[in-house]
Amino acid sequence: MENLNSYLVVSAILFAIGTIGVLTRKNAIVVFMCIELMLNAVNLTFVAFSRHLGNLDGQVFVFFIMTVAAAEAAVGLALIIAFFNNKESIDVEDVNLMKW
Amino acid sequence: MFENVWLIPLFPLIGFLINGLFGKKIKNEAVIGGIGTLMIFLSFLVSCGILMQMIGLPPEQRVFEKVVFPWIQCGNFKADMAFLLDPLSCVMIMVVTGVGSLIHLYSIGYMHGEEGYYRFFAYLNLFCMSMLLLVLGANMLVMFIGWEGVGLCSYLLIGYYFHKKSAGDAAKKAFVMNRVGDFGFLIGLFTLYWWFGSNHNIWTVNFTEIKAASHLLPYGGVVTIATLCFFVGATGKSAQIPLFTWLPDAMEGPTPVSALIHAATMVTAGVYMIGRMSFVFIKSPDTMLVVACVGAATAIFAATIGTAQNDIKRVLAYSTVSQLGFMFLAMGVGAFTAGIFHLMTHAFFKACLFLGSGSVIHSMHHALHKIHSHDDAQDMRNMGGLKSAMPITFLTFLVSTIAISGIPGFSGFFSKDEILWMAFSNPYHGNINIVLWGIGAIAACFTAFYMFRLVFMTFFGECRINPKAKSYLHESPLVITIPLMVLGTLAVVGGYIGMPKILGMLPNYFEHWLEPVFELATEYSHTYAHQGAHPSHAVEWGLMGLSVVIALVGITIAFTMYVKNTELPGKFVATFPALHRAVYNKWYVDELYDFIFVNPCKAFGQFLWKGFDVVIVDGVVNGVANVVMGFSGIFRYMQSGYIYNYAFSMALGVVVMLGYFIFK
Amino acid sequence: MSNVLSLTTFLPILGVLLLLFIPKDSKGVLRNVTLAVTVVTFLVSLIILTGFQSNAEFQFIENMPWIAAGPFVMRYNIGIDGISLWLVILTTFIMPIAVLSTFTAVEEKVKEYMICLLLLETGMLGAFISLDLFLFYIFWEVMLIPMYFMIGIWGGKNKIYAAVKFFIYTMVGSLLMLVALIFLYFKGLEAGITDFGLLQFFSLKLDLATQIWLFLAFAFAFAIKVPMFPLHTWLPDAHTEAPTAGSVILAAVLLKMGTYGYVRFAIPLFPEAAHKFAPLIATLAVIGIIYAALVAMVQEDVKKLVAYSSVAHLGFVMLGVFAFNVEGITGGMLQMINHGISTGALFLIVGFIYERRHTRLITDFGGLSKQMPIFATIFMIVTFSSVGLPGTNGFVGEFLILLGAFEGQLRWWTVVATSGVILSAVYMLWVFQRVMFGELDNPKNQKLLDLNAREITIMVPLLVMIFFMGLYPKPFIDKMDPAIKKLVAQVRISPATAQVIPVSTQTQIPEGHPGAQQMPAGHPGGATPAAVNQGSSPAPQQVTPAVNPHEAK
Amino acid sequence: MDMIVIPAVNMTPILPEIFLSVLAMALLLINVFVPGGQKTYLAYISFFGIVASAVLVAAGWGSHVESFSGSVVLDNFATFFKMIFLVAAGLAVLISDRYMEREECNHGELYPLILFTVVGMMLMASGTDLMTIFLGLEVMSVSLYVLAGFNRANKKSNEAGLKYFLLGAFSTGFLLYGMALIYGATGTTRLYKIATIVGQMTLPSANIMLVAGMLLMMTGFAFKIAAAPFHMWTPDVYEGAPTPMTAFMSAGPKAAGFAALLRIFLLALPTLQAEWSQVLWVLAVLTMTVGNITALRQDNIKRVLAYSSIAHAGYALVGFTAGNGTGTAGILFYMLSYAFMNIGAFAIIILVAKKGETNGNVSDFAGLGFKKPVLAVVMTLFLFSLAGMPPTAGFIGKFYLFSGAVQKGYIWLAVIGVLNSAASVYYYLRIMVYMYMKDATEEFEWVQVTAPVALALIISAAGSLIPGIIPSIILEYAQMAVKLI
Repeated sequence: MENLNSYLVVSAILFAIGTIGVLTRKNAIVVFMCIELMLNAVNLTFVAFSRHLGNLDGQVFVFFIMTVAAAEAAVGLALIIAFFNNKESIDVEDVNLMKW
Repeated sequence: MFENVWLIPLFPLIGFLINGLFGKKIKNEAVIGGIGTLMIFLSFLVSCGILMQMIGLPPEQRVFEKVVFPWIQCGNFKADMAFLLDPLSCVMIMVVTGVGSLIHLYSIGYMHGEEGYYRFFAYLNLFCMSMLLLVLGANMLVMFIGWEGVGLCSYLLIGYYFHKKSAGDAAKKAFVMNRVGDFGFLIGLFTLYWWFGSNHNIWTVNFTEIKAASHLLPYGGVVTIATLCFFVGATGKSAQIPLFTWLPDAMEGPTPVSALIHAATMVTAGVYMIGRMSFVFIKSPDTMLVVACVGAATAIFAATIGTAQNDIKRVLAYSTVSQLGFMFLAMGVGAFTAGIFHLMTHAFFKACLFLGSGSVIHSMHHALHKIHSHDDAQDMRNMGGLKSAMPITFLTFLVSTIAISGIPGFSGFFSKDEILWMAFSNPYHGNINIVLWGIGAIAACFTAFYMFRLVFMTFFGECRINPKAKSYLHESPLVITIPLMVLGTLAVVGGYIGMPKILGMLPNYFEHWLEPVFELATEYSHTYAHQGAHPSHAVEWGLMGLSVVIALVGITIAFTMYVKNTELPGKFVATFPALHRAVYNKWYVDELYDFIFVNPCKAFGQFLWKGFDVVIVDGVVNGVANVVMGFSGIFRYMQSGYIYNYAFSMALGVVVMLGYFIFK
Repeated sequence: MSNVLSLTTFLPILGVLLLLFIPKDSKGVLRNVTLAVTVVTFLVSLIILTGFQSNAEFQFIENMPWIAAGPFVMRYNIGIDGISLWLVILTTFIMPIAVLSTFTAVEEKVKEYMICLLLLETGMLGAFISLDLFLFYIFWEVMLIPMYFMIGIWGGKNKIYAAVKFFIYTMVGSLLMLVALIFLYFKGLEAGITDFGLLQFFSLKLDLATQIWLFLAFAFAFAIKVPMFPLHTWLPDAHTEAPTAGSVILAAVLLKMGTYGYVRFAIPLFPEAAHKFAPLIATLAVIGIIYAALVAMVQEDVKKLVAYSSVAHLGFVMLGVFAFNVEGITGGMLQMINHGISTGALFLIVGFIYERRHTRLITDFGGLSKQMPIFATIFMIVTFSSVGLPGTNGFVGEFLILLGAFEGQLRWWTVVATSGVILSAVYMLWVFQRVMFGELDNPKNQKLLDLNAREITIMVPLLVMIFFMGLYPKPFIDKMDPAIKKLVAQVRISPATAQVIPVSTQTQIPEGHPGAQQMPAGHPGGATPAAVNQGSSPAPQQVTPAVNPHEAK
Repeated sequence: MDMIVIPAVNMTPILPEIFLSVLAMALLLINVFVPGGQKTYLAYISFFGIVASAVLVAAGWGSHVESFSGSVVLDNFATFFKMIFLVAAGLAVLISDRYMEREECNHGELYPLILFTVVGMMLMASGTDLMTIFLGLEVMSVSLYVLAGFNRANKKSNEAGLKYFLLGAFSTGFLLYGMALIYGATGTTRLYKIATIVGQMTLPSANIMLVAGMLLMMTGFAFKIAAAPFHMWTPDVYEGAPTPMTAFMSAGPKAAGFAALLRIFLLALPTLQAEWSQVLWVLAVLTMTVGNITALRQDNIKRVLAYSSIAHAGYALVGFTAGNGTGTAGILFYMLSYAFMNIGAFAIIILVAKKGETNGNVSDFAGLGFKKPVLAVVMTLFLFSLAGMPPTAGFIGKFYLFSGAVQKGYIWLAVIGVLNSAASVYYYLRIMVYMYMKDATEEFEWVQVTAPVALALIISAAGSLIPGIIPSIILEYAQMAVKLI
């Protein structure tokens, strides 16, 4: 597959966008979405490699990642809700009780 | 009898232990004093026995070494607790135990009623033991025990009236100055030991062994260093320039102490030590010259100070310093016998003088106490005309004064004249001889002057004491006057055993007696002694006459100033105020030492502590801790609590890691 | 009695177990039990003393497997020779005294205090008897813990600072030593050494560069413990704040760990490096002597003064040890014991007056002699022992140190160090004068009681030792002599390095040599020209114990 | 055409995992029927479950069984780590009950969650495929997110959960990206195969994809073990999480992270050791230094121990940097001892703290030493063990870690390590200073030691002390465990 590099570059860009999103966004949900974006970038990488290498391990891996991401999403959203209950906010700037 | 030499120091030790441990419980002064005196007297008896036995032996067999027990033995080094008996130590033990016994006896009366009576006798016994160790020691280490031991006792006894600050200061000063000397002694010892060991594989500090090996020593060089170091030790102990200032202060101690320690025995240890090691000292002409010069300088220097002091004991103290200078002068010009001889005669007359002054003070104190006067019992300006009140004291005092002044027929004349003659005629120091002699002669003049000044001010003239007290003045009890009389007698006759040959009346027993000891030194000296013209008998007679004249001049001046024309001193002071002030204040030597050594030392110590130890040394330690703590603060506040900051740190970490490997 | 050494070491631990069952309010029982335990330990240690043969071998050896995992083999390997023997005895001897001194001084938390004391004893003894480097390190570190608590819990005003400083300062050094230890082990492993046993490492040949690094690490750790200038600042703090028994033990035993470490480990393990650093260490030792003396002189707190005097005394020990000859090291060893006794005694003395007056400022005292004559006598004896008066223990050690250093390569150092003898007299006598002499003008001092029977009992053994060691040090020297001779032989440097080493000292050969050269040729001193021709001072001679004229006779 | 063939799967390697999973699910069900206030029974059940599972794990010692076509293995290495996790979990369960009662959040789900975490960790230790390791990691992490935020009503706990979750997921992204790159570079996710393929490469260090994958994976695990600069979450999460969970988190997941790291790097990427040890060197130094130095100025005792936990990760990294038998055995030993001493210390913190996580400052320990001497002595033991003073397990562990570095020639690393140790002593001593050298400001009446906590303390104390005196009892096993990698 000649254009593996294109896939890799795209996924790398996606990953970077996700990372930068985590660093810059203030809304916890958006931050979480950015993380999802990173995971999806990884998925894309896996799939591209899998296709390129012609073995299925990568794709299997992707399934696991998606499952895990779903589980994480469940737990994560629950935590965010709990936080919202306490603070009436999901701004990560308000997550600052513990420092120093 | 020789085998029992260990008894000599043992008896005083027993006395010390009994009085020291149980004295407080005994309480009875007679018992305490009795034990103390008895013990040293027993030593005296043993010493006499030894002397008798030694006299009976031919001169070459008069050496005996007794090893009591092995003391330090380590590697190459070996020092036994061993005693050496030879004519020299024999003289010394006789002097120490003899004069010591008398002074103990005297103390029974003098110290009557003092608080800590037992303490005094314990210390006194301890001192005798140390002094005997010093003179009997067969090696430098045993000698050093005694050497420091007497320093300790001196400390204890000077500080006897410890509640007086001046006494404490004086005690400390004495010990520390002695320690300076000890420093020299030790370095000298090390040098000698090291030199013999490393060059000839003779690792020894034993006097006999060193003597046997002394032919290996070079002339000058390392010997000069070693002997100069030893001499530093001697200056400390024997109160020579530059370490003499402690001795006058040491008069804070009770008078018997001054008599025993600071006149008769301890302070002569330096002289004895040089005598003991004559065969080493003689190998260094330079050291000999230094010894002679220091001796002469001290003699004149102390004598000048002695002329202006008003405290009776201080005059005697400076006189002691001056006389010790004479002894060192003798040693320095190779007249070892003369030096030791003067040591002995000096012990007699100076002990007598001190005890006499003690008798006076005792009486004065008693009298002043009766009238509740706070006048100083030791100030000669408060005395005068005591000769009628205290005839025995006066007589013995006068005899001793004559002896010290060098009037023919008395012991001091023989010894001092011998020293001056040897200073003049010795074959070592070339042209300096005449200077040495001159200084000695002038010092002798001063001696005669200040001693008679003392006598005149104390015993002659009108009584300046508070009239009310006058009636209380009386002669001291027998226990005090007996020692005075014995010592007074010795001060007269003691000289006859060492009468100069030229007088021809008696053979010079003393010189013969010590000949085996100093034989070797004389032999060595031939190597470099110049064979200059031997001064004729006529010169010797002439000088002898001159020194008598000089003494008489001194006495006459004193008589003029303090008996005939008592305004003269005042006029003199008025004419030369600066000079008098300088002399009266001991040429400001104490102040000089304070300025040069003591104060800078304290200031430096303060600086090292507060400025260096706390600020720099510990500052670095705490500084490291503070820096770490500072970083802790920085790191701590990097922990902002915000998720994006944490994520940023992670991302940064990743980027740096990747970047490092990609762009490596 | 093959395991008497273990018995001695771990008896205090048994004592701790015993104490655990005693209720903490019965202070008297606690004290007496502890005293009994330490006394029994001392008695047991006497079995060691009497059974000890005067030879150079290690004795009472117990060697059992302990840890063997990975590359490491550690064994429970203990034993003593003449060098450690006396330190063991010193420890067991000091402990009952220290315990006795706490009877009235410590009223709070008695149980814990006693436990600390006993743990400390085990730690100290263990360090002295360990022949396994790892085991030694364990004990070395373990000692810190009870001492830390003693200073920190029962200390004075600034106790926490002092305790933490003491702990961390020591820890820094010893951890670096740990790294060196590990490194050494791997070096040994390459050379076929099978475990941490110290004796095997003596035969290990290391190149100079390695030796230097390892020596530095060891020396640093030990120098902190000694403590040598400029690593000493923890000591005055620790001493000042520690309770009396703590100070006594700290001074008497703990500091000896440092010097013992040099003698047992740093020097024989890395002889060439030790020779190379001898001038530096001697310089620091001498600076320590003078510096500490000057600083001690101006102290206002008696205890701090004694602490600084410790620095000076241990400077002497270091000087002697680094003379590398029998006299110097024997002197150093004796001085360790002496310092233990006399400085221990000084701290007890300070403790006595502190207990009475709750101050240690010199200016608060004066004239106590009048009120407390027995105390004054004892204080004076101890003072003079500390000053090194001949006839007391202090002299023998100090003298041999100076003698050894002088005949070794450290001649000029010795000259400077000897002046420390003067300074020690200055500061000790000055403080004695200010405390004991003068008018008894402070009303609070006028009601002071003299020492009671217990306090006298505490001091008597120390006084006996002061004089015994001063007048008859032979038994001490005889027992340690073979071991020291062996040590000296161990650190003897090979000729190749011998020529390198004295270079630094060559310029400082004193005037002795010109003197030797002036010597008339005819004198039977054949050895001299040879020594001179070597151009390196008589260095080769004094590392050769074979030449002993007294034995030859 | 193609029948789906169900491979014959050997279940023995994951028997303890299965057992614990079943037990956890059963507990979830049981929980429904246990009335509030009596959840203690769940604790007992799970504790005995953990013990039983430990027996199962122990029974596997010495065997070497691969299963699931080589994606899971049962070997001594895995067994050793599983024991560490079980110890951590067992102790955590023992100390949880009382705490949760006090904080009024003794929900029954706690215990199943702990068990699930253990299952995840066990998978990480025994996984030999990137996939299994990832799965294990996620099972562990997801459970831990919940555990960290378990005390819903407590704001701090809430925040801790959220923080841990967001950052954890973020790090998972890196981890996965790394795994993807490794997969891309080698074409497989099986560790053995990766090793073979990388071993056949002519110059693996020049393969940027491989190296980048390695580094990104390292990042992911570094987060779990709290290595700087991926450590920032640690103090906050440790502070906020319920204390027993902090204790558990500091011991279990950290060990699991090391298990996975060791497995991957030593098994799959030994040829790249020159590269990863460089990185680890830096990470070790940073981690030790940042952890120790920051801890010096903390007042909250949980934060002190959190930073100390970072520092300890650094020490373990020293052993990892060496990567030799001594160092890795040291890591194993250390992780086990660390579980004992750290959870022990947290147990005491739980006892001293009051409701609502108050009384959690270092100064609140003032006077403990003489009011509750036994507790204080035990705490002292833990602290000395953490500080690495002999004769405690902490010392032996550090000794082996640093020895590994020295053996490998990383002298300076060892030196930096010991200097850090020395600095660390300060904050451990500080706690002791308060316990013994300051007078109590309050009474310690509330400190009641219940039987489970006492048991936990006894186990922890024994575990911190005995291996310090006779280390062979554990070291031998650690040695055997690392031989198989």
